[in-house]
Amino acid sequence: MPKTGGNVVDIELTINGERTTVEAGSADDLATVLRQHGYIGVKCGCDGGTCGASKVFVDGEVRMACGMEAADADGSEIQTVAALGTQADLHPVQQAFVDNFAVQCGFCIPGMVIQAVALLDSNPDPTEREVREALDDNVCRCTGYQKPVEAVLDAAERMRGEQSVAADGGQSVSASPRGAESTGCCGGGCDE
Amino acid sequence: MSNDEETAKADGGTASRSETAEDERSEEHPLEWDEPENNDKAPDERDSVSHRTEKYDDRKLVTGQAKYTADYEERYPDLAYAAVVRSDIPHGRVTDINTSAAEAMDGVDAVLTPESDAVPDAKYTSAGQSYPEPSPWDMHVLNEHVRYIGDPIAAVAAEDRATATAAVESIEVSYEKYDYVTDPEDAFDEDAPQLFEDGEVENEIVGHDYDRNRMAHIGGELGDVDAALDGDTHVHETEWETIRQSHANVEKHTSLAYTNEDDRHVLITSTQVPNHTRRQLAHLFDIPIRDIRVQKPRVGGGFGGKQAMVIEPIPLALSLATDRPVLYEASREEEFYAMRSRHPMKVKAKTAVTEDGDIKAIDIYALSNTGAYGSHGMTVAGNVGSKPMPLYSKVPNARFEADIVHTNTPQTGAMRGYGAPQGTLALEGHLDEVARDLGLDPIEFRRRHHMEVGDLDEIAGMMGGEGANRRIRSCGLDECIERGKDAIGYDDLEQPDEDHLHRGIGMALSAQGTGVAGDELGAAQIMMNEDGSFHLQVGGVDIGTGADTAFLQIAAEVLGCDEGEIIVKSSDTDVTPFDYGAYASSTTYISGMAVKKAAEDAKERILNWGSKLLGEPVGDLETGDGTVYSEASDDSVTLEDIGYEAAYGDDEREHILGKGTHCTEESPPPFAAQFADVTVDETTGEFEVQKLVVAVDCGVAINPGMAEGQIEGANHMSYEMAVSDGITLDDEGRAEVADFDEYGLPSATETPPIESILVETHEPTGPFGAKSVAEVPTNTVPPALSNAVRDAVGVRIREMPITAEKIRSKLDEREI
Amino acid sequence: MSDSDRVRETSKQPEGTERKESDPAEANRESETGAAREPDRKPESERDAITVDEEKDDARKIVTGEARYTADYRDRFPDLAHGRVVRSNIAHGYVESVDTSAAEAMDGVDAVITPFDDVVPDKLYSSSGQSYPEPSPWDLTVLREHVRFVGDPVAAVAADDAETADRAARKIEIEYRELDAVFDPEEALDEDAPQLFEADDVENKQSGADYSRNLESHFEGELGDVAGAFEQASDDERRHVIQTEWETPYQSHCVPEPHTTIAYTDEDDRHTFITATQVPFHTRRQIAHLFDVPIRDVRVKKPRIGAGFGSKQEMAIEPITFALHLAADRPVKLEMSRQEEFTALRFRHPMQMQMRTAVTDDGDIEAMDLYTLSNSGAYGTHGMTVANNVGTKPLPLYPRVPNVRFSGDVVHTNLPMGAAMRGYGAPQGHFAVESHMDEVARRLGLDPIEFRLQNAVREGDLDRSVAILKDGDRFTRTIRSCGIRECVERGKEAIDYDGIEQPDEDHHKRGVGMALIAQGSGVAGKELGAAQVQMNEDGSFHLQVGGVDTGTGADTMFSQIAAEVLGCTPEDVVVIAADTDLTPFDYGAYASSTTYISGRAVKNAAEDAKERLLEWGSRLLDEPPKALDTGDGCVYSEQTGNSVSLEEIGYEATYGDDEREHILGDGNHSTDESPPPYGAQFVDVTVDTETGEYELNKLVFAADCGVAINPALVEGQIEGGEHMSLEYATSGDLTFDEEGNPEVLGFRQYGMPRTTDHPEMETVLVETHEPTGPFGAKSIAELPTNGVPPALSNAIRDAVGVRLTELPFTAEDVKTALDEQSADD
Amino acid sequence: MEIELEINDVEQTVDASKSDSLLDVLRRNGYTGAKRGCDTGACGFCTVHVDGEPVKSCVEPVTKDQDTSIETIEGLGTQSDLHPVQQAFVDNTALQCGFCIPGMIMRSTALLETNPNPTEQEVREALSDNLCRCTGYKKIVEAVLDAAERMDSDTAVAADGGTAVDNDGGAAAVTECSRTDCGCMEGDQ
Repeated sequence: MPKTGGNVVDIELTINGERTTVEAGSADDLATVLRQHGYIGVKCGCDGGTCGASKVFVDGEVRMACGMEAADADGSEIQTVAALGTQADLHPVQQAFVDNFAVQCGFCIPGMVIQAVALLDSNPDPTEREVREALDDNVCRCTGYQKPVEAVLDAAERMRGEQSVAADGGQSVSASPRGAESTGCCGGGCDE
Repeated sequence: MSNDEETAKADGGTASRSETAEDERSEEHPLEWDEPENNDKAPDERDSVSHRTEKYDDRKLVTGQAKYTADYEERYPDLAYAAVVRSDIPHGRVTDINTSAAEAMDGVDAVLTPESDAVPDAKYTSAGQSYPEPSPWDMHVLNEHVRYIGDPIAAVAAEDRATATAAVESIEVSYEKYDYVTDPEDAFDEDAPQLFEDGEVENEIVGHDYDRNRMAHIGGELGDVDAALDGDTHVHETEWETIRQSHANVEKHTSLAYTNEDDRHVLITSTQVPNHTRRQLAHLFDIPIRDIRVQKPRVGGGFGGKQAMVIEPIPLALSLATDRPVLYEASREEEFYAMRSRHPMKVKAKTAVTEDGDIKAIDIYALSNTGAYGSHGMTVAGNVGSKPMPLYSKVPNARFEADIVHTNTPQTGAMRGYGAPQGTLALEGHLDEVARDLGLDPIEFRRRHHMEVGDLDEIAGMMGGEGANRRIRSCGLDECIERGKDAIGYDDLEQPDEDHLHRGIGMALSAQGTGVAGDELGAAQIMMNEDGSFHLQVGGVDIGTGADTAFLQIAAEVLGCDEGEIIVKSSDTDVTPFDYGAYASSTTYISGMAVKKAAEDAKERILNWGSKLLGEPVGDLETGDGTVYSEASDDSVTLEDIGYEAAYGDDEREHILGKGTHCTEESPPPFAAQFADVTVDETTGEFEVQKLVVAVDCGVAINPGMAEGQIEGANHMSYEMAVSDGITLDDEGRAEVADFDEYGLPSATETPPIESILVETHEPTGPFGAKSVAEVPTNTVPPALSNAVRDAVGVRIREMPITAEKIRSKLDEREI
Repeated sequence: MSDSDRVRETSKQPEGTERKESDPAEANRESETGAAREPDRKPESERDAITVDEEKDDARKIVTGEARYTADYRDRFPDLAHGRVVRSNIAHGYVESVDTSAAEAMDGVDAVITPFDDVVPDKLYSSSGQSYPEPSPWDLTVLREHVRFVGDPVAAVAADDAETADRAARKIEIEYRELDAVFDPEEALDEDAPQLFEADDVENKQSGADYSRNLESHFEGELGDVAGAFEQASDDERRHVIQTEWETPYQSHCVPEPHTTIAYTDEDDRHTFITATQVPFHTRRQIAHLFDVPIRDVRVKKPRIGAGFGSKQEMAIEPITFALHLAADRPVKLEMSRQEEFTALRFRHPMQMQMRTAVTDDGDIEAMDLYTLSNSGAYGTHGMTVANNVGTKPLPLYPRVPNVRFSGDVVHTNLPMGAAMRGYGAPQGHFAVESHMDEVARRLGLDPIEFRLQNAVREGDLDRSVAILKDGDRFTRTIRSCGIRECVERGKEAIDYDGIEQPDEDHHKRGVGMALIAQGSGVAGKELGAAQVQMNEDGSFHLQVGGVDTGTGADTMFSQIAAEVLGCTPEDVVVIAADTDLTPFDYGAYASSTTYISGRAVKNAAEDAKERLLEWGSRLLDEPPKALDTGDGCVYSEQTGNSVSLEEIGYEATYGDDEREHILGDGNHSTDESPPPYGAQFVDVTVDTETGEYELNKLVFAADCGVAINPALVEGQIEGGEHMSLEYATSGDLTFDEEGNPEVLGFRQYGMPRTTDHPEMETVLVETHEPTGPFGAKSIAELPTNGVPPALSNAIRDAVGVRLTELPFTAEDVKTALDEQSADD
Repeated sequence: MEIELEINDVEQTVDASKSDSLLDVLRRNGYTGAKRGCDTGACGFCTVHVDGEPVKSCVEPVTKDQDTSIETIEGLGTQSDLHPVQQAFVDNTALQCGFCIPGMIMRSTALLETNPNPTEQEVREALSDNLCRCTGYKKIVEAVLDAAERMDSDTAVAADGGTAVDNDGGAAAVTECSRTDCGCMEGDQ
């Protein structure tokens, strides 16, 4: 049951490939609505489109969901971080973030991952500068951006299939606490 | 440390270096630590520690499945949402709160004011420190006497966020306005508006003088500083100023409070200190400690901002009033004006140095602006001296004093570095200036004085009493400097081709502590499952640093199993043993050692069972590779076999358990050498930092990947202190920053590349040789960058942030 | 010589077992049995938290409806799916095909599973919920291709709501190839009978198994020379050989809360079960085995549960729920219907028993021979061990009998599964033994009570019959506490044994019957409990214990034991129990082990923490720890009268200036001991000789359970146990048609006694001190389940002279017996 | 379809299908105090009051309950302020697993409403449709008789929800009984 303000409107969305009609307050932002429907990977770090933690794909474009009215997304196709990989079968960008220790508190990471995926989609071989520019409106308070930038560059290499790391999923990392899922870097995502 | 002891020190506590006392101190602080053999492992003997083990929650984090406090929303169908009415005047008394419109609104469940029964009227401090807190009890949950723009006055719970916000907006507050003061120097004046009446505050702190808005005065001296200053020496004096920095946690302060069917008052909350929060809430609400449960889920960054119990009392009061779960998630705007920030300070540094470059005395004074309330005021100011000054433990005479003053400005509190950044700026900027004045190499000048292994650090004890003296048993400063120089290219710096561009390198050293000496406690329990896996329960708090993973590695190293065989459960006061919490860089050192002890306790039982099954004496056995094996016979038995035998065997059975608790008087310093490479445009004053290098000695890094992450993140925060305005205030003390857009948090493009270097030493008092790492790299960029600018264009910026305008105006001054 | 020395001498340790010397827990226990010092033994005046009617810690949430049972967690799972099981409607056969297409096509159906799906394990396992390796055959699969009774699960559905799940389940079509079935255990033993299992259909086979004869297990044991004793008796007219036969029916547990499980996988990848179980840790192990996941990745949480009585020792529905969860990829709740409870879950094993004794004219029993034929139903869970208890629980009432034999066969039929049920074979065994003893006395003209007391157990006796089926003497036990004579005396008084008046009407005859009862306290040598105690800075404690409260009040009892040791109030002990991620290990709530084993682990953990309390007390009071004790929320000195509160110690230990410590305690308990609690059941009955109808006037149960930690809860256990025993004697039975279809589908057809069916009940607690138990406690929960059938049989015999031997006793049975009696006359 | 009814004095509109029982609807809406034991009206665990009458909600089609007033166990007392019947169950240790208790208490309050001073036999008869597997009914019957005493003889006890009760099983509450012939002191022995 939505916890919303304003008039309730029905919004048609395709979220991570699943068509659904959601109830939302007319004034609700998209992040609130997605979170109410269980897509908690969409984080709210500010109150309106400045920190980047709520980034999702809306019809293929990266948008900060908290800075967008849900009603404006009517009819669109949304992809959240949940659509990328699973814990046992990470997207190569996610895998690279894990392997490069680019994650500390992790609150900004879903938005960061979405932005990185978008970048590598349009620019599979970015320079460090281009990575930094792409992540410029993603606020991170833990990492100093050093390892996230390295992770995105690493992911780019993996996805281009240029490095042996891509094949064995992060050679420098010892056995993961969850076992050996990290072998096989991207569960097929490499081909994208 | 208790406040009484602190009082003694304030009354002119001095110490002297008498040779006769040295022997006694050596006994008290032996160089040779009675270290268990298994604590010191050569790198090739380490199976788990100092490996780059994957952070155990990373997969959840990158897939968005990790749950932070607000993500528990869906579990509570009848959840109500909180919002808070805050003072919009800097100083005054609330004369009336008109809540009728709010109460009449549909969907409003409760409106609380300072008068409401559900709102405690006890005084408290939000500090989140140990008991009794070294912070004054000067706060109320909701306030009639408001002291800054942001003081909470009333709170609302409603069916949804929008209604809660609308209800808050409908509440009309009338005030009697008082005079206010926002500048700390003005506030110190006897005629300044007074924030607290004498006697109004409980648990007062040493040196308080509320007539002059002083919440505390502290000081300590080693040797005779005045005599040294009067002697035949060069006396330098410099003054430095630091910004009001925001923690800017990406996850806002968020708490969810409810009472479950077992009558347990539960808080799921984004906190660094579950056990202190439990105790403070019990005090405030007059509920037995045993009836409160504080659970820390994933936390989106703390940095000290969540050491304070900033918001928890409000959702708890609302939950008690409405009899339903209540979620309070601060707004980003509130984060900037109503939560906590780093104390802005003015710090004076004075030294007496001989012609030859021997430092005879260091004298530091800090004036700290604690804002409207006093939490962490005294202790943060103490660290301005007690963290950086011990770097130069060979200096015979040292003095530190500080005044901590209230103003009608937002509240300050604990923040990563905890006074050390302010002190490090002053001292490391000052020494650089002295070296350059005397024509000495700034690095060599420091090398002559800095700490070494074997030193008895009496400066740390200068304020804490002799008990706080410490023996230095690990120190990698030299190597930090060397490797830092290499990495930054110190000796082959090339100047840019353009004449108006000048390149320079600045350096700064830093030391921190590892936990609060003599005021920490961590505990852990381990249970073995029959398949040879383990459950680890530990009070220690992972706020995103990877502490849980470090615990797993430490336990795995002892138990001889893979980290994946251990399930960690941490930071839940109903389940996990006690812990002081994640502050003062204590987690690896204190909680990690408790984990190690618990694991060793369990290992003793495991070896016992191994002995029974292998028929060999315990002394011949060791754990490793998921087995107990005999070095004598090469036989082995798996942990799984032992688990099944212990649980289901025919003879006696036992659930293999281990427990460990750790406290210590030790707090060994980790060290850092920071380098900044800057290019300054002398025509505009604009500058660009090409690179930051920071080399850190944190003992043995339990997980180098995570340690690097700590260093880089801290350096980023430190860089912000050097180049950003922080939270600026208007004349009334109103924060001019309401969102990230307006706050100068350096973005990915604005942040220079940061190279982190780990210099391994072995600290015998730490788990497997570890010291802390999280804070020390927060301290160093402001002085290093100030020094680099000085190196590049010869001007000195002492007031943070360093800006093009300031450089330009200094350059202009110089030309005139 | 101390008691412990004596014990060891008389119990003759087998060669080479140095075990007791190397076992600190044992050594500790034995030193405590020493006469000189028994810290466990507290006179009533010194007890603070034990033997007090402490309010049950969940009572308030139960009466306000706030207590959460498994199904009440539904609101925590917005996407919860509801499960439904499709069960065999034939008694024996093979599933040829399962057509799920119609079900799968329905809106709102999330998953349909059959034995042919990958997600459904095809491993063999036992659902028994016993320790490892289970003393039960692995003969089950989660869903079954080979169905062996009407009710065997074949397929399952998960859907968005229960109604959809129901409709979908009905749309699943199953084709069978039917096989011949057998329903009578004696016929099943025939070589030509339909065979339920091929030998390789079963792993972990039990002793004496012969599946070609449907024999799951055969066992026998003997003390002395039984054949010789009977031979001697048959040749001697001063000696008598008396043989009797007895028969018992299926009994349903009638658990108030049907079996219910929620299975989900949380964001930490932990496979989590919120489930109504008596055995969280065994369930975790069994699930891990079955689904091939590491034990460490499985979490089993027991919320409040609506009683178990043994049926929730079984991992009956958890695997299906988990398979549905894996298939549907969302949380799934599976909740049994009452009909499934009565037809497809678990029951008390029906049995036929023969009892033979050789007795002298003077009433000395010289030999006993007991045989049982147990109908295990379609599968073998608990088959052997329940049948074992038919002898090993009641025979130790008479440990002085020199020649004893006990044997049994456990047989499969195409009927529902026998399993663990409160009493666990002892109700059947007591019916045979205690009715037999009564019959012997009456035939010999002896007073039935005096005859039994003449032969009955006494403190100090060496009991070998409890271990009659075991090799060696390890489990031979010395009886260290025995209040059986006081139970009889006070029971007689309460029932007014000597003052019974006959009714005025001639056709109404009144009689009193008695039965002696014994049980155990845990499975000797096969138990483990563990606990941890954490002190909070305000002097309160958190207690983490694996022990399982199934509604009995065990959590309350734990807090009382901990409080007694720590010197605080039970309210100051916050109990967290039975969650495999949080609490230490425990074998679970069965075999009457919780107070004795888990309670003792709690005591050990509390004592471990107390040692630290005294150390801190010593520091603060400046007196040696041994001068100190805990009490009234303090550590106090008996010498100086000084004291320091636990709160002060808590704050000092946590925040003090010198060294600090989180005061923790841990404790483990395992033992070879299983001391019997004793009881005497009395029944006062009036029989109408014209109709055979009878009315129970009063039940009296006198119990020796050692020291009752919480007398009110103990009385509750006794009254509830008698209720179940009353049902067994008078009204409970399952019947089946000739094709094995169940005829009892719900409470309406099943004779569970209601308020109005219950006679007056009086409970007498006889305190003894059991030195091996926590504060002298033994078990109580099962003991009173055993007494009413023999006591009622004896009472009817007393009233009208006829002997009823088949449970339950109906008016027709009495009438028929009376008619036969008058025909004989 | 939508059904309007009053649950514990709060007017509500609930979604329901024609086949839903009252119990289905109550539990789905968070009133989980009423338990599901048989779905055939045979065990009494789901007993609630509909317009003051005890009803087995598992066999009550919710469509029958349009515009009725329902009272469930949640509508009686709270843990810190129990209804006297609840208090009597607690004080008499009249519960073990507790699954039957909400139904048992709702049935008992209905009884005491119509018959404030029942005999033991009347209590037994009133509860004869409510099964219990743990207690043998003895302490339950005693609890209801005790509650009757409390509610009937001394309103002070009823009014304050039995706060005077101490740990010893509730005997203290009846010490306020002023009658000499009621036999309430027997529980004390």
